[in-house]
Amino acid sequence: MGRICAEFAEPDEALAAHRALLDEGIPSQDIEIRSPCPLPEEAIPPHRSHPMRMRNWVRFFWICGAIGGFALAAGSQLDFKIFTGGHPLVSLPIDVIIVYECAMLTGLITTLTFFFIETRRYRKMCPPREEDLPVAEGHVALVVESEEAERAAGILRQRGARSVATLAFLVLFLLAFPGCTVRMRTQPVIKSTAREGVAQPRGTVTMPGLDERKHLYGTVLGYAIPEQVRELDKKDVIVPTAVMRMKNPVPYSARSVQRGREIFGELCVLCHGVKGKGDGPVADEFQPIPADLTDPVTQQKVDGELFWRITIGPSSMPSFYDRLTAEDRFHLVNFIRSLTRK
Amino acid sequence: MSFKAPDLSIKQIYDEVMTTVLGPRPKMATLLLMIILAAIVLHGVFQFFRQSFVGLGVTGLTMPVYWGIYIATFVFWIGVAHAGALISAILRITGAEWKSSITRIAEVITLFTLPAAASFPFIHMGRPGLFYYLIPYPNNRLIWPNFKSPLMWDFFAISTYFIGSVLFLYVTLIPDLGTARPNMKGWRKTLYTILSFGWRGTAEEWKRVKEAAALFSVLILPVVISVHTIVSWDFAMQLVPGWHSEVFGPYFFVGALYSGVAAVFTVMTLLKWRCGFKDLITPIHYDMLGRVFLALGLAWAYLFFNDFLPGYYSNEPDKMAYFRYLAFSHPYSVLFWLMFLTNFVLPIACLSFKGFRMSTVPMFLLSIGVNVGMYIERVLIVFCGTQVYNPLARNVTVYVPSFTEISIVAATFAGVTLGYMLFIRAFPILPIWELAETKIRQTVREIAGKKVYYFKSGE
Amino acid sequence: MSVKEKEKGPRWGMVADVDRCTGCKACVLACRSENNVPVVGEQEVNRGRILDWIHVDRFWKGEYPDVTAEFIPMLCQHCEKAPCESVCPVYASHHSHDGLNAQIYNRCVGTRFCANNCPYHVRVFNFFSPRWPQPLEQQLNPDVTARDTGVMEKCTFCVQRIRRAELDARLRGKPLRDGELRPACVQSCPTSALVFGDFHDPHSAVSKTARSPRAVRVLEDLGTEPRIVYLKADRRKEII
Amino acid sequence: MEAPEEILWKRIKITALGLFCFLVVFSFFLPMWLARVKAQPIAFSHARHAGVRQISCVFCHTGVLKGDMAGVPSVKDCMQCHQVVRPDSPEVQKIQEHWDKGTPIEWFKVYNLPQHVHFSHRAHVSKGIECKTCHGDLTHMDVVRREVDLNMGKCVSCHRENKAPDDCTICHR
Repeated sequence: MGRICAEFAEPDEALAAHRALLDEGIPSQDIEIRSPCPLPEEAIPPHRSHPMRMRNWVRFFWICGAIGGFALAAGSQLDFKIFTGGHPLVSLPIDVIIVYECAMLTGLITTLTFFFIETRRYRKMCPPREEDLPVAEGHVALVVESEEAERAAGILRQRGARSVATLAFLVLFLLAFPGCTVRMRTQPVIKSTAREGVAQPRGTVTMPGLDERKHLYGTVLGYAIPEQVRELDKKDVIVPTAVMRMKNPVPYSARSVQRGREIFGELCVLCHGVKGKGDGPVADEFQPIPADLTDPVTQQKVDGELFWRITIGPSSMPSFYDRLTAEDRFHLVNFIRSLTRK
Repeated sequence: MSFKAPDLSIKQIYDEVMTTVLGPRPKMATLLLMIILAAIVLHGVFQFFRQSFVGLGVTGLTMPVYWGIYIATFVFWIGVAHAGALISAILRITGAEWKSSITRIAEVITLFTLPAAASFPFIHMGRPGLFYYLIPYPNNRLIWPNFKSPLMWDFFAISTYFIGSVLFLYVTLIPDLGTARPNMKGWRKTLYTILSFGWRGTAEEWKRVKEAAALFSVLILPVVISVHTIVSWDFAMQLVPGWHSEVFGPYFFVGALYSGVAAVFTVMTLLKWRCGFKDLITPIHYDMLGRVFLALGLAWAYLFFNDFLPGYYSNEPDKMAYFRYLAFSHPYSVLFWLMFLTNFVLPIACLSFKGFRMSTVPMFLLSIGVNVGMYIERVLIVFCGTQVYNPLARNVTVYVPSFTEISIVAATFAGVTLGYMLFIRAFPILPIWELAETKIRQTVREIAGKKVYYFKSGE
Repeated sequence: MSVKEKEKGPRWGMVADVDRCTGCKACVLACRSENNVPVVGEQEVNRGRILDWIHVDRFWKGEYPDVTAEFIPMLCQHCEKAPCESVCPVYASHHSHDGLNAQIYNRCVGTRFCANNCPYHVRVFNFFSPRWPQPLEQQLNPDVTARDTGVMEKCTFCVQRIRRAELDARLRGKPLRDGELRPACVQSCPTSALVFGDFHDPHSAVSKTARSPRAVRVLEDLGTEPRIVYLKADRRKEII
Repeated sequence: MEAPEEILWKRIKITALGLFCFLVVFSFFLPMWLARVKAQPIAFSHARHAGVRQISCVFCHTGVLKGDMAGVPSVKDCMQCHQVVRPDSPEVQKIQEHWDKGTPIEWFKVYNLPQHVHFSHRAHVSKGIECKTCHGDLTHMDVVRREVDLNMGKCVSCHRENKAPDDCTICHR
């Protein structure tokens, strides 16, 4: 099997040579014409005739594009139902525009895709070679690939044998959407509303913040200097007489006990245990160990003293003066009473 | 005078077209011009970044005028970009044989002006870094863009048109790249090898490339109409008296074709002078395209009149205020009447003479005049629509573009010119295969002692 | 928006009594401090780039010497069929479920389409990044996003107050009472010219006052169905 | 000796591969690196406190039930217990230092919402949404990782599942 290529300056000469080859009995399938412009089709018998279906594919994908466009427009509007300007959620007159553009875009891309597919259908995906060429300088060439190439070469002027190639199509641009997660976080918004952006006076420690304070989570002290805090954390419990005499302002009731139980569940249970026995999950870390609330020693204390102990925290117990309102602390007192009452 | 293909062999056509690519190194003056253009572009880019970091306050935009020269230039560039579609699609569909010298010139105008146009919405945005919010893709925010917004239609229309016209240009460029590839050296060889996609020029491939070109022509023509209609809808959909007009769609479209053809004339003439396509771009081309030019000019004038008449006739106060502002208020009346002169009076008066149409220099000047006029028209529409007095708006100042805006606009002009200059150096600017095909299909017959040229139908 | 959709929740609205407005601009200041509206400075205001979500328009009536001024507080009208909403490509401007004309700043890309399409000219644009000199940043309302450059903003009917009140009411288990919820401008109006409430509730203060024969809406013939009702004795006058 | 066309093909392949790697780095690893969790100043173990010792979240993050912010415990809150509990451990010594100097501990905030998102812990916790829905199961984490990616899609889909309002103004104001 030999391959030869002959070049001609003018299309007329090439067509004449082509006719001469056919007259000499070389089948038309073996001759390929390479020209720099389309030659009249009736002058050349088909080299290899493959049906051209580009048009039908474009019609098909045009319709697909229209459907896709509608799905995109209507689907996205139904996905996140956002109303604008008094229009219905899916308004056909408006979506028609998107449908139209999508259909056209698909049609255009399909045309190019099938142009490539159809011109390249019978070639391997291999590197382009020197031989995969039309002929230089606008010449017209006849490429003959046949058993009788030698004889054809005799008829034409002899040239070297050549072959074909193509390239892979790079569709990498789809990957070019950079991570959109991060962009939202670093969006330029003034940081003044940020918690950490609010400057803290020197030598102070943070106290419950604005929101907590607003919702009466504790005494409003603002920023506290550590020494003051430490003074409040006195370990010698000297209960003021006023407090000792104080009567429980929250009457003992099921509701009060319930509220106390809630607070107990959040803050106290980890030391004092579910039953108040002083056997919570972290109880063994504290020295002295947490008090058994059901113990008569505790229960005999008056309401005021219990309240005060919760407030300032005796020995190893933390103070809750800023964590609980006075009312909540009395709820707790009621809850402690309920431990033995039932 | 009927059209006659240039009297050249295929080889000669090839040589003449490829002079721009394979010819001698550009002269110092050309290089200097390129450097200056590149400097203007870089300055524009710098100004854009400055604007996006500092804020849009660096522009001259003030309260009632939220859309300024950026949008005006955007509309202008979109209009010029219509040249490609008009010449390649309409003329291809109608089988006008004289198109072959002009098609690619026009398509390349689209190739560069459309990105220039598409960049303006981003430049105009307050937060250009977030442009991806406009792209409809499944995202982790679970929210989509609003398809009810004319800007989304713009996004779809412009991207469709851009993709379509680039593919169109590329498909018709493939055969020429393939033809020229064996003669190339260096980086051009690499480029041509990759882009020509293994083109060989067999009869099969020719059949397909012609089919693809026909399909592209049919598909891109309606897209082109939709593009400028949608751009006009950006204005027409709004409750601004000067903009809320039903005739804006066709008015903008015809205006776009008008400025597009004017741009083709400008580029064509420059190519003829600088690159020496003396045999390929002839006065006949000027005459033929000049007729199209004239028709478009008249159509534009008709639609301009149509926009104005109903408001005037019915004494609609808002519209009348707008037109009075346009035609008689101080900063804009000069521009308005200049536009009237260069867009309507001069072209209609001159183009109806064949002698004028066939002469290069006057046509060149006229085409520049029309483009200036069309630019002014866009500027007037965009500026005056919101600037016109409205008791609810708090008008304080008249909008004047700032230095930043002007330098960014200038950068796109420089960028388009630079891009075109580089394209000419890199690729054949005239379609070799179409010229050769015209030549082959041409038949001569003598009737009554006169040579008559006619063409066998392509398909 | 369908009728069914409308039935669901409250439809917040406002009544502005023009005859009671004295033009003191307390509402402007209250709005400024509630909503972190930046001060742009003298130079920018001279260029027409003033930032305010509510402003008081002044119109002169009569011939000299019998001249009287008429004040009309202008703020976002929260139109039922708002022209600004449809044109936003990213839903930054849209209709919320309770009929507010919402503006989402972080979604806004700054095309300024909505500002062009607003017939009331109440949308304002951040031309520069607002600067808060050192101690002033501490007065910013943490419930409202501070806007950066390139973002459209406008009156939201103090949506942060509405949402917080709704949340409080939900956790409390009792519905919101009429008059319990007031935007900053309404709260600060010394002559009670502004009333805020739920139009959906026929017994609310706004519904009652809106039935007054003096009631009129701005640019009603555009079909935007604004949600702010102005009360004005002389209805034939200039704008309204 | 390779043919020049094959060298070209090879170059194209290498370029494509390089481009691919570049895109992978910029679209995947760069965001990951930017959103990384930095080291905490003190090796506090949630697994120890919330896991083994079963201390409820509310004990330290006091704002959860009452306010929008959950809050990070102050130095004082730590010292309340750690004056007594393991005061000799090196990590507790660090807290002691802060306590003595009166300086706050600069914790690294792991779950950081953007400034334009308004989230109320109170609204969610009172509706019975568990902490681990958004913060992951912290009872097994010595060092807190960002186990749940809090993006808008996560919020929106959860709101839809639980029939909560998905209006934009619920979070963005």
